[in-house]
Amino acid sequence: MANDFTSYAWLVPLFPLLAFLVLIAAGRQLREAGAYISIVAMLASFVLALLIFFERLGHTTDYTWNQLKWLTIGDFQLNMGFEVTNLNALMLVIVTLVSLLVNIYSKGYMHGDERVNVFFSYIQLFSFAMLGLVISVNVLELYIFWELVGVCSFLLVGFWYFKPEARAAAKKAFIVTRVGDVGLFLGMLLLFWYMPGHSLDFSAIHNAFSQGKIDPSIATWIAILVFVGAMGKSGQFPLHTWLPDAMEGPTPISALIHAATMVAAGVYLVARTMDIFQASPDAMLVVAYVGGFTAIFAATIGTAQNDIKRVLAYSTVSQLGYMMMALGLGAATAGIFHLFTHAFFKALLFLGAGSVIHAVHTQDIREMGGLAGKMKITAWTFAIGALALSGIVPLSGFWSKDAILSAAFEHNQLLFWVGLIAAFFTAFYMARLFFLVFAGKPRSDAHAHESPAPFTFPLVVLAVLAVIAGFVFTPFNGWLGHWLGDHAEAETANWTVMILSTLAGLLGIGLGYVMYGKNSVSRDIVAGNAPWLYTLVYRKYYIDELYDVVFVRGLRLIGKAFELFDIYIVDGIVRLCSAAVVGIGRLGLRLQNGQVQTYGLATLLGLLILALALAGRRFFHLG
Amino acid sequence: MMHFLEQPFGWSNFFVFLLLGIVMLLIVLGFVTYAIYFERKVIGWMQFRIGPNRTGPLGLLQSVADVTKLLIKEDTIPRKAERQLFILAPVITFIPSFAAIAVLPFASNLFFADLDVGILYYVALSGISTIGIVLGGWASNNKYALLGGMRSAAQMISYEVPLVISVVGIVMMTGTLNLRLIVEGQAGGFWHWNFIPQIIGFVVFVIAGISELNRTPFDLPEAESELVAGYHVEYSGFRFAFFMLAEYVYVFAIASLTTVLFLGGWQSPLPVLDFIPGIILVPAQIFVHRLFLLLAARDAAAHPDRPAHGSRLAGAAAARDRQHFRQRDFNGIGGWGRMKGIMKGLGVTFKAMTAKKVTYAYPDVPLEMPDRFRGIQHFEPDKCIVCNMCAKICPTECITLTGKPNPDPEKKGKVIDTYDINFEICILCDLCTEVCPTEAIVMTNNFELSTYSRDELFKDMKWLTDNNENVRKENNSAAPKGGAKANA
Amino acid sequence: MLDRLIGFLSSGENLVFFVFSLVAICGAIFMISLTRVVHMVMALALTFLSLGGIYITLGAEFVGWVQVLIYAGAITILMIFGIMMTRHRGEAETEPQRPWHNGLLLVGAIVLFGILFYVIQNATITPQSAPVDPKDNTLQIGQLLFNQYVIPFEIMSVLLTVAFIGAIVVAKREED
Amino acid sequence: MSITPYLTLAAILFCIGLYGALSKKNAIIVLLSIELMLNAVNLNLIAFAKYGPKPGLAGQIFSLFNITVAAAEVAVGIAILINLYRNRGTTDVTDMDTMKR
Repeated sequence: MANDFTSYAWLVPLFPLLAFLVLIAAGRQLREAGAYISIVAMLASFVLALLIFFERLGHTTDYTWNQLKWLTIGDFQLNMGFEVTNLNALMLVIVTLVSLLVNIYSKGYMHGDERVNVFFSYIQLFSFAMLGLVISVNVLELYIFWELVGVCSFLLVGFWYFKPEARAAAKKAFIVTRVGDVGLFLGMLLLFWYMPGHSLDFSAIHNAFSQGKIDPSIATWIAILVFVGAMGKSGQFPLHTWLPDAMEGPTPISALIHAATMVAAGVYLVARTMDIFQASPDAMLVVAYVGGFTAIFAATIGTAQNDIKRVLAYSTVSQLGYMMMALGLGAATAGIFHLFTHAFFKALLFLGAGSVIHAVHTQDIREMGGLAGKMKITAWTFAIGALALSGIVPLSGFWSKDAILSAAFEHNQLLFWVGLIAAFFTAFYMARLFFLVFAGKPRSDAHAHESPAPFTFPLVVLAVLAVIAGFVFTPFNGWLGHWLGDHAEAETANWTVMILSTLAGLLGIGLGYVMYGKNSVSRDIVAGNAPWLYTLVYRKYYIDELYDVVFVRGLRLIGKAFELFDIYIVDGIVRLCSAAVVGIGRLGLRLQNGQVQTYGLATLLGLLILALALAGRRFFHLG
Repeated sequence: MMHFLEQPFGWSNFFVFLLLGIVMLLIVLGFVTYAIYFERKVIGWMQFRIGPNRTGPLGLLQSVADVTKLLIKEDTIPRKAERQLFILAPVITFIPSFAAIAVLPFASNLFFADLDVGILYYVALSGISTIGIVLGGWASNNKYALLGGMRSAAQMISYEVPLVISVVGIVMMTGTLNLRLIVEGQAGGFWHWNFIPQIIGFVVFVIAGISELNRTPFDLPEAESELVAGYHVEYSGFRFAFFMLAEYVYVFAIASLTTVLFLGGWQSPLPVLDFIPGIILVPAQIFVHRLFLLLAARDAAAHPDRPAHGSRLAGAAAARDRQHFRQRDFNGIGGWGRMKGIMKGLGVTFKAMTAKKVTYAYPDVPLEMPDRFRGIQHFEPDKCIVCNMCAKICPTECITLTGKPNPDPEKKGKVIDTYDINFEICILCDLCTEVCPTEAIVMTNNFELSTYSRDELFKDMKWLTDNNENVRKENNSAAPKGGAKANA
Repeated sequence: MLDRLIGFLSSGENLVFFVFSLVAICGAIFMISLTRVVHMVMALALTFLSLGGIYITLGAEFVGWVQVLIYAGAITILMIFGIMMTRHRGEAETEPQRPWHNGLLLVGAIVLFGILFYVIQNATITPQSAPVDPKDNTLQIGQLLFNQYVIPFEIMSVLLTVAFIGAIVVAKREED
Repeated sequence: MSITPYLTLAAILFCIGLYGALSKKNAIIVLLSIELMLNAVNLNLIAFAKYGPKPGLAGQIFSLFNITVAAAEVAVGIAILINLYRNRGTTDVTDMDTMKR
C-alpha cells in the first residue's frame, strides 16, 4: 500500500507551527482573524491526519524517515525525523480532532479577551508540540517536544496571569511535571548508555527489548524511570496534584491539554515504549498498581469536590489511572482504546462544563442547578458524556472500560475489584455532578441561557463521537488490537465483567440520583456519620498538605540548611580563599614594597641560604 | 739624585730627603712670594700703575708683609659653617699641590722622585685639590662660596680632560709617562723640543693650564663681580693663605710642567748654550713661562671683557660695550674670538708698557694739585693785622686768635699773638682766606692731615706758618674785586 | 701573637699594607656610621685613596694612580656635586626606622663575610710563576690594551661615550 | 706576603659596601656603597694579578675596565638622581617606590 500521505506526515505539525508563527508575527493586528487562521491550520492538519489514518488502515508496517542529521558525536550520529505507526496515526487523529474542536470552541469562549491571539498562538504552539511528540522518531526528539508541551501547558495554565491562583497553578504544574521529566531524562540517559549503538530510535528500542538484548534489571530501571516521566505528565499518584490545580486555566485548555491530549502523552509514552515494560514484569506491576491506585484514589476525591472542573479533573486523573493500569496489565490496546474514547467524552465534558461556566459565571456546582431546561444541548451532550464516562452500555466508555476490566479480571483480580469500585465511584460522582448542575431548581439567580453555536457545535460532534467511538473495539470486533500491532489477544466477550461493570455504573448513578436527584437520601450521610472521612476525601487525602509538609517544608528546611551551608561554609570557604589571597597579597605587598633595598636584602639572604646549604652539604659529607 | 732614590730607605736617607724637602718648600714659598709680587707689579704695569712700592725697597717686601699679616690674623670660622670640613678644606687643597711638585725634575740630576707614571701622578693629585675647593665652598655655608666652589670644580674637572689628552701626544712620542725621560727625549736644541711637533697639544695644554689655575679668562670660580671672591669668600687668615698658596704652587707646578713637557726642561735651546747648567735654565724657563702665563692671563683682564678689574682702559671700553660683552661672556669661554681678544689685549699691554704711569711713587713724588685746590691754610703772622675777620666768618668757629700791642712802640695797632685752627672741625671752606684783607692766611695744596691722635689736629700758629710749601700762588683776594689790595 | 704582629709589621710592604688597609676600613666604616652625607663622601674618598696606595704596593702603579684620579678626583667630586644639587644643607642623614631590615641586613652581611673569610682562609693559592716585574708595567698595559684587549677597550670607549651623552640627556632640564 | 690579607680586606670592604648599599636612605650614599663594592672587586683583581695562580697584567686591565664602568655608572646614576630630585624633591631611596603604587 502506498505511503502517499504518510510520507507527508511531517506537514501535520507544521500547519499549527505556521499558524503560530503568523500569529506571533502579526500579533494584535489580526484580532478575530487569528482564530480563523488557527481553525484553518488545524483543519488542514486534521484533514491530513485523517487521510494518513485512512491510509494506515489495514496496514501494519511502520513508516520511518530519520534522515535529518542533527548531531554527530564521535561515531555516534543522532538523526531526527518522523515515524508513522498505526498508534501514531490514531493519536494524530485524536489530537488534531480535539484540537480543531477546541479551536472552534475557543473562538466563542475566548471572545472578547484582550490576548485572544496570544491564546490561539499558544494553542497552535501546543498543537505543533503535541503532534511533533506523537510522530517523533526517537526518544530524544520526543523529549524535546515533551518539554515543549510542558512549556505550553505552563503558558496556558497561567494564561490569566493576573490571577494569583493561575500563576501558582502554572508554577505548580511546571514544577511537578518537572519531577517526572527528570525521571524520564534519567531513563533516557540509561537508555542511551545501554542501547546497542546508543540508538534512541523507537524501532531500535523495539528490536533491542523484544529480543532481550538488555539486562532485565536495567530494563526495570529504565522502565520505572520512563514511567516516572509518564506519571508526571499523566498525573499519576503521587504526581497528580498539579492537574486539578491546572484547572485555573481557560476551560478549552482544560479540555484540550488536561483531558484529551497532553495528559494522555504519558500513556502514549508508556504505550510507545511498551517493549521496555514488557521486558520487565516488575515495572509492569508497578505501572499497573500505580494506575489502579490512582484510579480509585482520584475517583474517591472526585466525589467530594464542589468545583465542576475539579471534579472533572479528578475524573481525568482517575481515568488516566485506568489507562495506566491497562498498560501495566499488558493490555496496551485496552489502554489506548480507553485513551481514544476518553479523549472524546472527557473533552465533551470539559467543553460542556465550559459552556455551563460561561452561562452561570461560576464553577461551584452548589450554586448551579436546573440548567437542563435552559441549556438543552449542553445538558444532553453533557449527559451523554457523563454516561459514557460512567460506562453505560453502549456508549464508548463502556467498551473501553470493559476492555480494561476484563484484562484485569484475567490477570489480576485485585486490580479488577479496584477498577470496579473506581467505576462505581466514577458513576457516582458523575451522577452527583449532573444532578447538581442540571437537575433540580436553580440555586442562583444567574440568568443562564444556551451557549452559541461555536460552543454547541463541538459539543454535538463530540457527543456523537462519544456514542460511537466505542464500536471500533468491542469484544465482538477486535480489529483495533490487530491494527495497533498489539499482541492481538483475542477479545472474548467476558459477560461477567460486562455485567459487573454495568452494575457498578448503574449503582453509582442510582446512588447519585437518590442523593442528589431525588434528595431521598441525605447528602450529608457521610459527612454527618463520618466527618473525618468526608474531610479526608474533601481535602484530597491531604496530599497537598502532605507535600507541603514533606517536600515544601522539608525542602525549605533543607534549603535553609543549604542556605546556611552556603552562607557559612561555601561563602566561608570563598571568603577564606579571598581572605587568604588578600592576606598573601598584603604579605606580597609588604615584600613587594617597591624598594630596591628590600629586594636586595632578599637576594642577599637567598644567596646566603644557598651558600650555607652548599657548605652544609659538604660539611656533612652529603654528596 | 738617582742614587738616593735607589738606596734602601734608612734614617740618613730620611734626613737627606727631609732637608731637601724643606729646601724645596722654601724655594717654592719664595717663588710664591715673589710670584705674587711679580703679578701685582705686572698687573699694575698693564694698568698704568706702579704697583706695590711702599714696603721694602721697590715694594719687594709687600708679599712678605701680606703673608705675615695673613698668618697672624685672627682665625675666624663662621658660626654656621661646617666646622670640620671648613678646617679640612684648605688642607686638602694644599697638600696635593705640594705633593705634586715632588715629581717635577729640575735638572738631569736634581729630582725628588722618579715615577714611571709622573704625569698621571700630577693629574691625580691636582684632582684631589679640587675636592678641597668644593668642600671649602660647601663648608662655608655661603651661597657665593658654594657657587664658586661648584664652578671651580666643574671647570677643573672639565679642563683636566684636555690637559691630560694634550699630553698624550708627548707620551706616545716618548713612550713613557716619566717626566725625566720626557725631558731626556728633548735634548739637542730647541727644535727637538716637544712644542714644535706638538704645537696643538702645547696650545691646548697652555689654555687648559690657565683654566686649571683659575686665571682670567677662566676665573669664573672667583668671578669677583658676581661671586665676590668665589669659594674662599668666608676664609681669612692663614686658611685663606693656604688656598692662595696652593693656587700659586699650582701656578709654579703648571709652569714647570709646561717647561718639562714642551719646552725641553733643562735642555739648552741651542747646542752653543750647553755650558749653562740646567739648574739655571729650568728656573729661568719657568720664570719666562710664568711671565707668559701672566701676560696671557692678565691681558684678558686688561681686555674690556672684564670691567671688574677696574683699569681705566677696561672701564672706558666697558662703558661702551658692557651689554655686548656681558652677553658674550656668558656664551662661553674659548674659540678663536677669545684668542683674538687675548692677542689684542697683549698688544694693548705692550703698547701700555711704555706709557706714562697714572700712579706716582707718592710720598716721594708729591701730588700735583690744581691751583684752585683748597688745602690746609698757611699763615703769615707778619701780614696779620688782627682784624678778627677770619675768626668771625668761620662757619665752624675753628679759628681762635689773640692779639697783643705792637712791640714796636713806634707803630700803633696790634700784632698777632696766638693763632690756632682746629682741623678737627675745619671744613676747608676757604672763607677765611677770602675775607682776609692782608692775605695773611692763604690756602696751600697740601692735604695730608692724618695723625694718630685728634689732639694733633689742633694746629698752632707755628705749624701753620711752617706749612709753607705748595702755597697757592693766586689767591682769591688777588682777584680784582675791589677792596683793599695787599701791598706786599 | 704580639711577636707575630711585630714580625708582620717589620716588613715594609706589610707595614704599608697594614696602614693603608686600616685607613681603608676606617674610611668605609665611617662612611657607614657618619650622619652627614658630605662627611660620608669624604670618608669614602679616604678609602679610595688608601686603596690606590694598596694597588701601588701591589705593583700596579698605573691602576693605583688611575684609581686616585678617577675615584678620588672624579667620582668623589661628582658625588659631592650630586649632594649639592639634590640636598639642602643641614639635613642630617636620619636612618629610617627599619629595625628588621637593618638587623637582618647586618646578620646577612656578617654571615656573608664569615663565608668569604672561611673560604679565603681555606683556599690555597700558590703562584705558578713568578710575579710580573712591576717596573714600568704601564707600557705593557698599554700594549696589551691595544692588542689583546682592543675590543673590550673599544667597547669601553663606546660605553663611556654613551654614558656621558646619556647623563647629559637625563640631567638636562626639560625646558632647556 | 700572600694573597690572603688582600682578599680578606676586599671581603671586609665588600661586606661594608653591601651593608651600606642596602641600608642607607640617601641614594648618593647607596651609589657610593656600590662604588665601594666595586673597589673591593678591583682589589681582588689586582691582588690576583700579582699573587694569583697565574700572575699577569690581565687583572690590572680588568680593574681598569671596572673603573671605567664605575665612572660611567656614577655619571648616569647621578644624572638620574638629579632628575629624580627635580621631579620628586627627594633622594630618599625608601621613597623611590613608584613601581609599587
